[in-house]
Amino acid sequence: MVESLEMQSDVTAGSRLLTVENLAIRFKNATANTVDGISFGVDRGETLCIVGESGCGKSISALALMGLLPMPPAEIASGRISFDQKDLLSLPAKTRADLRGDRMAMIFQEPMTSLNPSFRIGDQIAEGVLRHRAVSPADARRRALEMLERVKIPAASERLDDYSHQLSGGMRQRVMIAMALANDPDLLIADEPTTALDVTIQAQILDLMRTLQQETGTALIMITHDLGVVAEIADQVAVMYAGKIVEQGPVQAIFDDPQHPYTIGLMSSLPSLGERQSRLTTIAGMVPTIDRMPSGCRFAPRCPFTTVTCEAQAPALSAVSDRHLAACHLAPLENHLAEAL
Amino acid sequence: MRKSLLAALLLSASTVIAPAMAADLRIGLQEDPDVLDPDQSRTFVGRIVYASLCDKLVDITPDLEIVPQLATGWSWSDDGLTLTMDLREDVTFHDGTPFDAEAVKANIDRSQNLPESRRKSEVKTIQSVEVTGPHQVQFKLKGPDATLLAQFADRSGMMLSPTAAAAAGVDFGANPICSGPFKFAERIAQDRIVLEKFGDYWNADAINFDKVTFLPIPDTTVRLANLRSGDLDMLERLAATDATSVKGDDSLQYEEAVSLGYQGITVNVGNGDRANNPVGQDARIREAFSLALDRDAINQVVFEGAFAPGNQPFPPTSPWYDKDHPVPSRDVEKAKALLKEAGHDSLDVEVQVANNPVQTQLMQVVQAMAAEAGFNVKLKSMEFASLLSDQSAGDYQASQIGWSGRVDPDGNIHQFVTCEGGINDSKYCNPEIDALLDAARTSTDLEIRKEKYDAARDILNADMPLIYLYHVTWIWALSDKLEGFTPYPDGMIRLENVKFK
Amino acid sequence: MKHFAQDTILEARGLGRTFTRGGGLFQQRTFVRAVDGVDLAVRRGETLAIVGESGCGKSTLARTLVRLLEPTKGQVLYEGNDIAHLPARDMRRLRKDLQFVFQDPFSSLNPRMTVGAIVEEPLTVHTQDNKTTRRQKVAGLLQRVGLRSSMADRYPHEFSGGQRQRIGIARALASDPSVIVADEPVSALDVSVQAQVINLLEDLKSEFNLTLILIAHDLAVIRHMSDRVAVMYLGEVVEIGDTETVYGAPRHPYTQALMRAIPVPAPGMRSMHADLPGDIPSPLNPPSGCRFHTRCRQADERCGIDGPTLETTDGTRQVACHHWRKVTEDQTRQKQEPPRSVATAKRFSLYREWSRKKMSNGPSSSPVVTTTQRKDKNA
Amino acid sequence: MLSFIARRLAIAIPTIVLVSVFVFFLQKLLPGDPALVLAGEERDPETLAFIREKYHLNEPILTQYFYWISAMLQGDFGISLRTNQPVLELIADKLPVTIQLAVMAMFIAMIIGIPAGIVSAVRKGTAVDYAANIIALSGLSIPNFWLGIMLIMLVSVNLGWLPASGYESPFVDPVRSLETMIMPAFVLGTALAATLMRHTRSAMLGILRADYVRTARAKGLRERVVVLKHAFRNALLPIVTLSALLFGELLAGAVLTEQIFTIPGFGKLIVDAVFTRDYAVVQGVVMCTAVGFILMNLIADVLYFLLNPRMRTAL
Amino acid sequence: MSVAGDIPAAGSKEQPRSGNRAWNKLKANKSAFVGFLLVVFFISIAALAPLLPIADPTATSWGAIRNAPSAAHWLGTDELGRDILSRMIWGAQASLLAGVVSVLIAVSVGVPFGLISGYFGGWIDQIISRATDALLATPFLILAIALAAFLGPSLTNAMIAIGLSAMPIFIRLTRGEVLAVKTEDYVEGAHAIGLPTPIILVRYILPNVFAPILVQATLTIATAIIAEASLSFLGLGQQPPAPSWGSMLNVAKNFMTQAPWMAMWPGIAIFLVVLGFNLLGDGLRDALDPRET
Repeated sequence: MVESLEMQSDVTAGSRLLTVENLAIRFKNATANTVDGISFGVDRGETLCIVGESGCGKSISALALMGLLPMPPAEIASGRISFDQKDLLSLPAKTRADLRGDRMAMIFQEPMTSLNPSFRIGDQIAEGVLRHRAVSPADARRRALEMLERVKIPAASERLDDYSHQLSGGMRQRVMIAMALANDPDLLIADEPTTALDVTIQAQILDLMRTLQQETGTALIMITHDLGVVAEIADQVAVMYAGKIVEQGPVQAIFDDPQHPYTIGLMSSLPSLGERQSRLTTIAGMVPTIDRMPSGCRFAPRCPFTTVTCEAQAPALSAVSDRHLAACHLAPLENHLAEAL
Repeated sequence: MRKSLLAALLLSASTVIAPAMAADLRIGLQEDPDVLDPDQSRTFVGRIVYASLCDKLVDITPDLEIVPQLATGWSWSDDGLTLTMDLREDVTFHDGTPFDAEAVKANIDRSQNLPESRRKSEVKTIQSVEVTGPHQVQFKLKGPDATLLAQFADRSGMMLSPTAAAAAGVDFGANPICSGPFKFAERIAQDRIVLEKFGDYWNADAINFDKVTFLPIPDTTVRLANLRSGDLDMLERLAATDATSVKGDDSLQYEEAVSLGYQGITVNVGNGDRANNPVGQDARIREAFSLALDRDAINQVVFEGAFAPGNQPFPPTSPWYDKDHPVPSRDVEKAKALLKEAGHDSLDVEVQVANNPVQTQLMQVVQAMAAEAGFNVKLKSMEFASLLSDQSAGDYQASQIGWSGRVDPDGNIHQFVTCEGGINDSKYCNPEIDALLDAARTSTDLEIRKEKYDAARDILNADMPLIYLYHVTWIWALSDKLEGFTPYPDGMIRLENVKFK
Repeated sequence: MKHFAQDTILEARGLGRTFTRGGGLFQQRTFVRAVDGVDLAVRRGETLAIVGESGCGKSTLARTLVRLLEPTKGQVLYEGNDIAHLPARDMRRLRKDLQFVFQDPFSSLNPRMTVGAIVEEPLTVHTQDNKTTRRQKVAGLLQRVGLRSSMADRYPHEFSGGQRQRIGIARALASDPSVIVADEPVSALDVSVQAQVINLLEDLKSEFNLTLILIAHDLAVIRHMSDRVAVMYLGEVVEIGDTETVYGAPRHPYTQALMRAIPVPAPGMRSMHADLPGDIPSPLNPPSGCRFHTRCRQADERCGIDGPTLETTDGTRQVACHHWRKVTEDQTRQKQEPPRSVATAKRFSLYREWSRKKMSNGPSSSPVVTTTQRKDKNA
Repeated sequence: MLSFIARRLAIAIPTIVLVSVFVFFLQKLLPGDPALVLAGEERDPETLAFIREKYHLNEPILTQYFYWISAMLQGDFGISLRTNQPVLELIADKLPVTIQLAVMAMFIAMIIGIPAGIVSAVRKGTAVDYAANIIALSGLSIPNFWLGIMLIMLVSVNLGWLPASGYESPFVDPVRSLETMIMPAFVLGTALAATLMRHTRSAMLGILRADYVRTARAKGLRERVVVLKHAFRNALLPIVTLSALLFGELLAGAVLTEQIFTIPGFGKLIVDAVFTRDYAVVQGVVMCTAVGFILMNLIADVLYFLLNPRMRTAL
Repeated sequence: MSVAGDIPAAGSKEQPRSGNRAWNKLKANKSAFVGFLLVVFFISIAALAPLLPIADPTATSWGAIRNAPSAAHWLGTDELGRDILSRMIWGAQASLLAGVVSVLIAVSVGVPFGLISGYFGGWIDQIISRATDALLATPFLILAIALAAFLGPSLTNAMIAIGLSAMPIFIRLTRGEVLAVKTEDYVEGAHAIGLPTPIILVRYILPNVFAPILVQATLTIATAIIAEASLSFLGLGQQPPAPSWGSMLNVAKNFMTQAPWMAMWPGIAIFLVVLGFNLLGDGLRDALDPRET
């Protein structure tokens, strides 16, 4: 696996597809930004996983990338999103819609509800093709069939005229993937695509996504809360907490050398499949709500290592090593805390 | 001239349609008539339709004189037990059946013997009908009956085609066949009754319409609006409160006639236990109640002065009215005195009233006036159907009710106050009155009859089982296009000689 | 490996629950055998996990065990007495001993009752305590699950998911039960909160000498919490045994596939090829014979005709597969994260130490915690 | 499908039987002796007795019910006590009128209510939404009969644009028919439009939040297509079902409107019949409206069935 | 020891109770607040009618019949010279009473039936449901007219008639809500702790179906006020001389041309009070909806 990923990076290396700079999203009447100045980039063919617990702003960021964030009540408070050298936020809505489903596509968490129950799935796939390509309906339908076959739906030609409720959850997610990839997008955003699925089906879908990504060279942003999924599919990882990216870097670095106390806490909270621990280490407290957002480091109230500085000043995301960034005043911990102890 | 919007557009689009051809008359009625069978029907409004549909043996003049219609002449035997009638010879029914003496016999037989007949009481004095010639009949009576001719001027005198009646039986009303100026075309319940001109009518020259449509429109405002917009050519029973506005409208004509009927308060004086109360038992209290009312003011307040205040079963304009007992003017002091005399300073009275706006308005005025004399009137408003059954069962103290009126005075009084009177809900019983009224109905001498009625009035005015209040005035509003309409006190619409200008 | 007193506290014998669907307007009447002939013995004091994918009947089994659902066949023995056919009144009395914790912390608490009233209710029903005593007990229970007793006057919607789950646990504890059935108690929670609740459950279990029946789909959680595990597939138990044995060397092909599919939070640990093809068949129309045979690589003709029953293989482990002998154990390997670098390991231990320290010092807002003796299981 | 309808009908039968019981006993409880009303002003005792005999009015109520229901089962609805017309004939006369009124009202309601509901859902929280809601609530709050009276005053009496009352069959004189019906249809339609608007709005609001609408947007579809195709297609299901139910209510609900505009439909027939104690008509018409209502419920179910692929493909 | 990790950091700040929360949401909802004000306004004038310096609503004056609005009679006089303003104010009593009492009747009869039908199911549900269907299939106003005619025209009887006619709505609504609530985990939880059925019905089911019933009741008050007006309009409601808006309209329609104000005011008043209840009901629906925050 590692080999194949490297091979792929070679092919497309250095070609930046998407850059997000200092993106902040705020909801009407909120006292703090829900997403607070996040920056990251995705290269062509690369997989970025954004990981975090519910309410950390990862899904909202993804919707903002797609231009699907309902505005109002949400608004982009600041930042830049450039996609393929285009400044997305300054594009007129129509032009953004032209990109959507064509150059950038998205799939969602709930395969059960993400397909329109009133239309046949073939038509739903073909619709996106017709919207963006000058093809005949028959060609679009042919493309839909081809896509269903690519996502390995058995008896695809018969399934073309099915309604979504006739499919299982896994099959629906395959259809969603087919729909998203029908126009060969440069970027696919997947928002918790496997969370609602059973573990064996989850493995199938992840497998499929990876295979298709290798075939098409599509860049992938995967939103997830599941570190297992991250470990399996990511090239790059961004860990989000309370609207901020707290740590960011290549997957290996994040897992082997986590820097931010939140990342460490998250990993500690997971029951191990290895040796049985007597107790799980936890992260105390809970995620702050938007109206009680701490002014300094947003993780400070829950962090075991909080200092006065942490409460006063939000740490910037700074490099720990090449491409590995962490937003902690005390990173790396062992250096700072050795003295404190 | 108001025209409906779309119709106006249509008219302007097409060329002018010959206005002369529009000999269709549209009449707005206050209610939907009941069954269109003169032997079975019972509503006032039905009679308005019959006036154009069914000729009667005799008719009345606006002055209530009996005049020939299908009968050309008649004579009474000296004993008053035989009425010989000569019949018109040029009459056929709408179905072509000729009208003759046999037809009359058959009709009387039907009125007497059809189980569903509502006419039985009206013709019950007839012993038999003898056909004395092709166009002459003799009515043999069980006893003298002065009211008979007047009955023949109404539904009992309406002649139905005997063939049709025999064939249809009780369902005659679905397709009534008479001999009137118009024949039945169609009926859509609650919507319209359409009559068409009967070509072979004996008096066809006097008829100027090809078609008459009766449209029941209960709401007076809407009925008037339809007249104003030209959707109706005339309407009956204009609300008294609209009289001024119609009189002031140049495009409308106003016609009125004081009716034969009356409105009043029937007091339960002997109908079961509920009669056992001061009002039911003490005539002085009833008189006090009557004196507490200002009948003119009632007329002004409720009917804008359009109706006729009254204190007898006949309106003051009627020849039968007893001028010795004029409409009393209000005397609250005397009313109080009478009440005191009867042992009361104040008294509770429950009066039931039909729950329509006009009658309740009337009774609220009465309530306010009576209060000043010490009567604490409680109104019990109820649906007409319930009111009737309570009244008939004696489950009431006093009841506001009226009578549509009959041509013969007997019809307005006999059955209400004689001991065995069919509609004597008051259950007033006085042998003296019975004697007087029986005598009045058997004599054909008008003078004698008048004397008897006056004598009865003297007693009844003192006993006062019914407190008469006023007499409805029939009001018609007509388009100014019409001419030749004559108002009759019976409220009918006779279309002879009525025409568009 | 821990050994418990070997007496059985709760036992299912041939337990089955069939749902009748339709017969309504739109459907033909259909029968779903959500649980079909399950034999299961729960030992006193153990944690037994029931695992399986959605629709396998694990929740139905859990409910049927404590008769929240009426079984349609078979028996449930509690302390040797059949409770499946107990009169409703007697069953109500027995509920003191058999408690349930629900999955969804948002819907399992009556939104119109205060938290105090919710926790108090089992005391009202099952004890003779007076109001004051009950109030005191409620306060103690709330503190025990990590809430402040002053929170008793609040309503459930004022609490976070983790707190609600604590309230649900407090309610279950109130009547001093001997068995708690927890249906996916942590699956609706975020990872960090999930760990808190898992710890709480484990503490309480030892403190109150509970027997815990745990329904879950998260294999890592089960691995962490349970002593024995029963794997279900389409209404049937396919494998049951000590957790270590089942995880270490699963025998049933389905268990094996399940184990292989577990995502491991370490890059490159899971085999990237999903080896269990196809979908779970509809429980409306389960396959004949072995219900797993449509997806099983080992399946032969016999599997389609003849359903296997649970056989004891080694020790106490039971497997329902005709071919368990052929299925080699070494196909699966113990999943384990790779060892951490020294610096990283230090960071993790620092985190653990500092967390513990911070908590025992207590944040300013933390309640006065009753210090209860805790028996460390593995100590 | 057929078996579904059959099952649905099987449920309707006990309902109809119960309606018949309600209707019969309820109006038997009505005070007032119909014989008195029917006998005419004179109330001749012989006639009274005859009428009581003829219409079984003096027999035990259960016997009367038995007479009625057994005749009904043979298709004999009896005759109007008032006009002697067969009730079935009356119903046949009035039904088209009421249906025409209901259809027109429904049409008006739909062309106002549905677009307004869509717009206000799409523009949720804006002035447009606010205004549409207030107007809809006003439409619901205006007493029908008062609006009718006011319109007659304004449009017919003062402006003289439209006839104040009456009815003409569209097959005889379509223009006149439209003229007479447009006002009452409007009066009925306003309240319905409000109901439809509110339901459309809430259905659309729910659906616009649905994941598949987001999916449609993610495909880059134009907002118009997203709203009108993806969202509205799904909102149609509850809207059509509701419309069928509303239509069923309209059949019986036009009581006062028909009264005010003097439209010879079911509503007027039944109110007049109640007041004149025309038992056979009350029974016949209420049974008929109830069956109509139940039928529309059935149609609503069938439409739900036909429009919903989930149901359709379940067979 | 797992300590109260996830207690809100600022635990001192008390969160509002659910009742307060609903009230705050209601206040924040402008249109609902307008509705609330309208309802309060009409309720207070109805309640204060005896204290207000207005003419006797039944005092007739033959000299001032159907006078147009003037300084003496702000809203004009009616067909008996009575002051319309004071009749409007006293009439508010009848309308509001009719609305509220009839809904109370409908709720107190309908909700228990709905509870029983929904909770127990089976044949009892079948019977109640079929009877409800049958009542619903009978046109509301016809049912009300027939009942009112049966009981005899009076305000009380109109309220009973409207209440009974509106009852099936509440049976059906309650039944549906109970069916939904019945499957909630917390009801299963109530079984799990061994609560007896009556307690489950009263403490678990009823409070949780209360909100939609309250909303429906508020909206039904609006319907009932119109129904009372309709019955009075047909002469089956409030009896003379006591005023009610519907009976005022009943009379007024005869004087549409001569005295249009007689019909204007009661119509507007009905409209406003019904609008008030509708707005309030809508607002309550939003405020009590746990999903809308």
